Amino acid sequence: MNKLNLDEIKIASCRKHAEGIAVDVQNFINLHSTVSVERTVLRLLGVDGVDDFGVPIPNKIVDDVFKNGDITLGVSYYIASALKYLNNDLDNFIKIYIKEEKSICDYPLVKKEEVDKILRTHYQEYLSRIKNNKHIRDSYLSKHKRSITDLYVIVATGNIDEDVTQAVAAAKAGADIIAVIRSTGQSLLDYVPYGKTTEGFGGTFATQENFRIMRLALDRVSDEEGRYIKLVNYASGLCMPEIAAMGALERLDMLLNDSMYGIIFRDINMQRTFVDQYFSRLINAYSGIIINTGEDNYLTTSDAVTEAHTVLASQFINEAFAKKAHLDESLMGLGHAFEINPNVEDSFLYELAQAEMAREIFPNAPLKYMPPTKHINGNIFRAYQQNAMFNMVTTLTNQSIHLLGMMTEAIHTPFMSDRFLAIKNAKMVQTTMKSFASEIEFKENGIVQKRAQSVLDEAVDLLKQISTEGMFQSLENGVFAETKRPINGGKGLDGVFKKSSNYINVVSQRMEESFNES
Amino acid sequence: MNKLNLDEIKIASCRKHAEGIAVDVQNFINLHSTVSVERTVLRLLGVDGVDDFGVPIPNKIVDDVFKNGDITLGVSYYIASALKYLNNDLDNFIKIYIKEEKSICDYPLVKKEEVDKILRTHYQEYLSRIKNNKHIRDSYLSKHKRSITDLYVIVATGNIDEDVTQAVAAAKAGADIIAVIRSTGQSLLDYVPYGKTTEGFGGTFATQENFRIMRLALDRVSDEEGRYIKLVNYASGLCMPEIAAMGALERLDMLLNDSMYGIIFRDINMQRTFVDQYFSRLINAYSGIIINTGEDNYLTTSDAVTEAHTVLASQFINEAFAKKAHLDESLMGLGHAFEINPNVEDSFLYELAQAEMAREIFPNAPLKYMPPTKHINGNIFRAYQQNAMFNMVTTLTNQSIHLLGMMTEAIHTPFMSDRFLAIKNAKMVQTTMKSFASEIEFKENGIVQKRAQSVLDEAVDLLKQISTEGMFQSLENGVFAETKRPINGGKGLDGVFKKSSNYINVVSQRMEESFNES
Amino acid sequence: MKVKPYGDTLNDGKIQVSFTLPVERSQKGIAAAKEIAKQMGLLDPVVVHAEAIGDGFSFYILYGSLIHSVDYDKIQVEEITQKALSRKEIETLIAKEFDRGIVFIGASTGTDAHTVGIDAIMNMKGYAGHYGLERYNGIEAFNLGSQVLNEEFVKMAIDKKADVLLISQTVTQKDVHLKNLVELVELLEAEGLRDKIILIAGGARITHELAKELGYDAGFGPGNFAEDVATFAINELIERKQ
Amino acid sequence: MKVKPYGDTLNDGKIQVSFTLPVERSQKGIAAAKEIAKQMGLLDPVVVHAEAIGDGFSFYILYGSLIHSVDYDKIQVEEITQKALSRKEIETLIAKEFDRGIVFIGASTGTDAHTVGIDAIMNMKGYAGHYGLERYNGIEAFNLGSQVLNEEFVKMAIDKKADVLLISQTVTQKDVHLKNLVELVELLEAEGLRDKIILIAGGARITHELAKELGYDAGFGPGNFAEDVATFAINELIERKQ
Ligand code: B12
Ligand code: B12
Ligand SMILES: Cc1ncc(COP(=O)(O)O)c(C=O)c1O
Ligand SMILES: Cc1ncc(COP(=O)(O)O)c(C=O)c1O
Repeated sequence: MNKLNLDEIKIASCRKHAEGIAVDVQNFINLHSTVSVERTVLRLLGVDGVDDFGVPIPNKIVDDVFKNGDITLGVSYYIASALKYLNNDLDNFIKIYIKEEKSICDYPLVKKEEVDKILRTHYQEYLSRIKNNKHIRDSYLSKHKRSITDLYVIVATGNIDEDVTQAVAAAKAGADIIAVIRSTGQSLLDYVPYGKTTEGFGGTFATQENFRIMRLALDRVSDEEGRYIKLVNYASGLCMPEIAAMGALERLDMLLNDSMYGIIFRDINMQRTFVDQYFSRLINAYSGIIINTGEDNYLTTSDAVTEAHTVLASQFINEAFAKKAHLDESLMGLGHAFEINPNVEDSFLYELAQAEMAREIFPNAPLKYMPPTKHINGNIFRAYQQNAMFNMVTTLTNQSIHLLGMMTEAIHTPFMSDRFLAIKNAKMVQTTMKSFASEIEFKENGIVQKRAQSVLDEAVDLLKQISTEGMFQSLENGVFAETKRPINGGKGLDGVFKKSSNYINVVSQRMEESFNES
Repeated sequence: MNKLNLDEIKIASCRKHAEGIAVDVQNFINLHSTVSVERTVLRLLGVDGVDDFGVPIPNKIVDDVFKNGDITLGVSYYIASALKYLNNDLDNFIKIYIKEEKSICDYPLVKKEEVDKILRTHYQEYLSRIKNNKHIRDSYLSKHKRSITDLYVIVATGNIDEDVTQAVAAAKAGADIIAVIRSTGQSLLDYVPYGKTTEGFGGTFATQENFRIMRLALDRVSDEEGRYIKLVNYASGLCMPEIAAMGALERLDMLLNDSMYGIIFRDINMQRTFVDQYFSRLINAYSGIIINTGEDNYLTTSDAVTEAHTVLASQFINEAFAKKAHLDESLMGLGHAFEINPNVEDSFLYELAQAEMAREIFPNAPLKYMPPTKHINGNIFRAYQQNAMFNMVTTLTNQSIHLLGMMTEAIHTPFMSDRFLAIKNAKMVQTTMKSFASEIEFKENGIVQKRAQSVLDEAVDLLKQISTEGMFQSLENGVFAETKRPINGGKGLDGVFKKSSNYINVVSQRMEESFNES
Repeated sequence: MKVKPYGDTLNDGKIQVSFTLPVERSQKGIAAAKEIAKQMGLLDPVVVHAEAIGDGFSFYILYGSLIHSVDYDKIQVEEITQKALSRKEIETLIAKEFDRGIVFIGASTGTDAHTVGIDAIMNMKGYAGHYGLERYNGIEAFNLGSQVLNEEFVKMAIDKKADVLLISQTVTQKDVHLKNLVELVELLEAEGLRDKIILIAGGARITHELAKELGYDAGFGPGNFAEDVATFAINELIERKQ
Repeated sequence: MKVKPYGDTLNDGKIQVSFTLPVERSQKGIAAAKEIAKQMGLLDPVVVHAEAIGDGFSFYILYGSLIHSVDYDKIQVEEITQKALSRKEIETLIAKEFDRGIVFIGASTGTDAHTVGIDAIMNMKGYAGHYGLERYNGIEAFNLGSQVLNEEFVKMAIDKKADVLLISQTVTQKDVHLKNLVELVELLEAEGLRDKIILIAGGARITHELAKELGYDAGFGPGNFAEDVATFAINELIERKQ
């Protein structure tokens, strides 16, 4: 695939700069942990449930250690200590912990060497459940025919039962991927709500039980339709690794998982979310969950013509981050978007150039391509056309994860009929233009080729600049989405801590090992 | 322009066969005239108006000659005779003719040599009015910037005043061409209604006064918008040449003008309409009016994949007919259409191939490209998308007369908003894909090239077959639109007659002369 | 069961509306659009799009929650409930019940020039994979084509001793089809023929309900093919025999 | 003047409607859709499209003639009628009327993370060719960004001695914006601040009418820019001085 005549040397140079940037951040990450990382460890040991005030036990324990113990050792120490004392009976420990007012720090602390030994059976149970999920997914995928492009739609009623109704209808109409949008504001919560929920705003709370309910419904449709319907949720936010763990346990297939999104669009502290991201991506890598990155969002605040290179630069960085977390290319759902103002002459050619460029630069990544949103207005007919043009670009450039545009994008979260019509729109393009991609060539040095080349040129420069200034400083300067975020600002910084030299995270340790084995 | 690698020899062979077919039919035409031709002569001499029963005077006179005189001489004889007797006072003649019950055949018949002399001042007045219209149009066109593709919309309220409202709004929204659809059934009337009308079904009666009213309104918008807004009406039918004459007098810019449409879709007798067509096209040629042919309609009854070649074959035949009537290539608005079922895989590529093929084979003709109609259903969103895809093909292949598809095609004649949205749809494609045509090349021997080549191959065969069997026989066999029409069936045959050796038609004579002069 | 429009939650009543108003696009126009929506029974209508589409005309798109609902259990439909037989079954039935061919005459009448619909029902090759009546053993099918005047049509019906008349009407602008369909019934009654034949209308905007209202025995819209019509007609003929 | 929707003829009342019903696609569903349309005041509604869109759900598109009309002359709009001044004019006005800088504080409040709207109004570079308030001489503009809790916002207002508060709300699902906007008014009243400041809301679904209802001084929707807001606010401040 080389329709654009892109310069391989420049692409390599982008990768080199991105790797430098990622190494730098990874050095920071390696020295730190967060409350969310620790809660995730607990979850993967089997700690779950809420106390009488609705506080999740993982939060209760980590806060407890934060206050009464030495969190820099990692929560593994403390839970191991408690379990040792209680004959390794986790259920009993939790029961006691909820009832009695006793701190987890009150149990005699075990030695470092003991921690993993005590916890092994616990995390192994959960990690094998995750591996088992991976096998189930793989067997589904190998059983059923797969398409180059998966159609992705969102459900967002706020009520998991209604979401199921919506999702099932969408799957039957032809959707391949269902994403359950979270309630607005959830990503700022420093805990994950518990249990089934039916009240959310512009989305449904991401809870493990909701994941389970939806997965069950989708498995049923998958069997009926003879297609594996993938399930997506959102990890980015203050609970990134916890949601990754829950997703792994409930066989989600994709997770929106991007620190940069959290930093820029949710004002989450960058130190916090970089550390969280590393662990969450490690879990995703372990579980075979595709991550979706959010560079597409940059173009909702920045101009899609002049700032297209920021998307590409960010994709390179996200690729480098992902590699550090052992994510295989096949799990890197790098994001980009169709967001140029349709009043711009030849904008379709620019979109085509940019999409083809992403496809050629990341040939093995399941690219996530986002529909027009910013330049959609209340004219639903116009929006339907814009979405058709977007669908065409996907068909012309073989995008992998194709997020369907809704004609009511500027109005409300999708109605069932909006989604149905969106699927039909994409299907019509896929049918009528089936072989279009292989039928056409772009003129040598034409508008399409030049556009892609110039975006690549600008990306090289930007990556070079970021690698010089460092990632933290660059975010402070607002290189992405024209949004500046201070290194010590935003939400969640108080949940970050420097690891002691004795720090243990039994789960990440085991996962890292497993990657080194294979 | 050679994106399709079409075989020039095959194209030439099509032209040769078509010329043979046209010569054959022209031989028949030359020997015949019709009541409508004769009425047209009267109109271009200045005979107009209706009697007290609403019968148009041209009809009254020609019927009179049919009954009481020798129509095979041509009506020119009779009107000349009457005028000579009445000192060349046409108004007076008409006044008398309406009042008194005297036949035009009662005036002493003049000699053949006298006819043209007597009538010259009369037809010269009207022919110079036509020439003047041509100049006005030319000066409008040279004054204002012109686009490669003209956007064409229809108005069809049945009421000329409402039509004006609709047309003005459409022009202001960006339409370049306004067609006033006729009331259903008008083409079967063997007379042209008279005066302003406000009651039609699915269209507005084509009358000279209605033409004038609309032309006036559009001239006003043309001035305001700095674009010449072209006006279209429909000639095909039993009054083909009369409407051509009226169109010429009221400065219409295009006329739907195709015998084959009348034969197949209106069941008009083929002898009648071939003769009528020749004279009407002569008038169009003289007036600089672009004809629109109707082969696009074939695909509403026939399959657009298997019968695409019938459209191409018919275009060649219509081109040959047009040449016989002295129409310049720049006035040949040959028709074709985007009518493939969108369920057909790669149908967009076929459409593209066919449209590009027409463009390359008739490089100087202002091709009329018709939107999807047959496979539009009541889903207005789906229709809006189909129209967007159609608009793309035009933008990719530089069609000239681009008839906009309506999202309510399967429902009603267009509302004002339907038309507005259709124009916006086309404009968005034109803007966003401005240079797309010149940016892409088709793969050598790919689906697009092969499709065009195979349609051309089939057209060669079909034309050869028609030239062997003859046009009349072929129509009896149903070669077009899968519709069979007997040579002596259909409407209007009783209005056809063999010309006497003394036959005179002063107008066609003068027009033929003028073409030979230039 | 009360039924309401559905957006994404049961009984949310969500609907979409669009229309043009003969006023300039303005705050006042938007308010008028909202006011109209309220009269339609929309709670909290939102004008999501307002655009000038010509001097003195503006186009509006609205969403809102409808207060109305229908009692679904009480909905009655004039519907042809017989399941269509297959061509073979119909042919067998005719052979069993009649010792003659059944005569169907069809046309697109009045000034209507649309033949694709009637052809779909009658012509040999049929439509969308359903063969037309011409291919049925035991049926004599005469397709007169389009623009057939009612008078001509009735004459043919008499000449051919038709059992079943099939009338296709596509153009509905200004209700021309109603006038034309009713006129045919009157002509047939005048000729004393109405009770002797089965009278069936069809077309894109024809429903069984409408056809019954106009005095026809049945009406068939899109999605119906030769089997449907033949099943109805043959069963009706058998019933009338008795 | 009575005003009715317009298709292609004055007062034809033509409108388009679409909705989903929680029933299977069937003749009964179509009849129910028609029945609902009749309740909305549609004369002769026609279901032009009916499609199954999920088990137990079907989608309908209808056209029909609305019987309702509005008296256009009687329509009242809560509208900001002042014509917006230019940036220069506003700056001159401030210089003339005040001997201090006017303090604007803006944010997208609650859990709302949409900043493009408030940025459009406030940021230096502005939007669609209209510079934002930060660029205005005589105006001190503080843009707090998004997800600002009402409590924080009020605190900032006090700290900075704000003259004008600008609140952007984009997410309107389940009416979260209403709750959030009203809460702010209550907080300001509790602090005794409400009368001391000019309170302005904005966003894609905010109208002046709605904002007034909620206790705001003004509301601005799409198509409004810094000039519009500044003109209103400065004039209001001048008025209140008197
Ligand atoms: C093809 C077509 C034409 C062709 C017709 C060719 C031909 N030989 O038939 C041509 C190009 C000639 C044409 C011309 C015109 N057309 Co036309 N045409 C169409 C089109 C695109 C498709 C119709 C069609 O073939 N459908 C496919 C068939 C299979 O469907 P169907 O007819 O519904 O038939 C099915 C059922 O209804 C049923 N059925 C039908 N008849 C019968 C009869 C019986 C007895 C039974 C049992 C069943 C049955 O069975 C069929 C199979 O399921 C429609 C738009 C659209 N997409 O619907 C416009 C449309 C029907 N045309 C329209 C108009 C206005 C015209 C013109 C009058 C325009 C003009 N003024 O010039 C002209 C003149 C025609 C006239 N006087 O009748 C309008 C009608 C508007 C209205 N509601 O009144 C439409 C809707 C387009 C529009 N939006 O303006 N047209
Ligand atoms: C960009 C965008 C985003 C970006 C925001 C980035 C950012 N930093 O702002 C991102 C990707 C982060 C995002 C996220 C979400 N979004 Co969002 N988003 C949009 C989008 C595409 C465009 C909004 C926009 O920027 N418009 C352009 C600006 C200039 O317009 P404006 O805000 O109307 O502003 C103008 C006027 O209103 C006025 N104005 C605005 N504010 C103010 C204030 C004052 C004081 C004044 C005077 C004037 C004023 O002036 C401006 C200029 O004229 C819309 C869809 C659409 N096309 O409208 C969805 C949309 C707004 N988002 C939506 C949703 C649901 C979300 C999420 C909640 C989804 C989720 N659950 O994950 C998330 C979370 C956000 C949250 N909690 O708030 C929904 C809202 C539905 C509803 N009606 O409630 C929409 C409509 C999409 C949809 N159909 O689902 N989104
Ligand atoms: C990478 C990424 N993560 C998460 C989200 C959603 O986050 P929230 O739930 O905070 O709206 C998005 C939204 O588009 C995203 O792109
Ligand atoms: C060539 C041609 N002439 C005439 C017409 C319209 O004819 P009528 O007025 O008979 O519907 C058409 C319709 O599409 C056409 O294609």
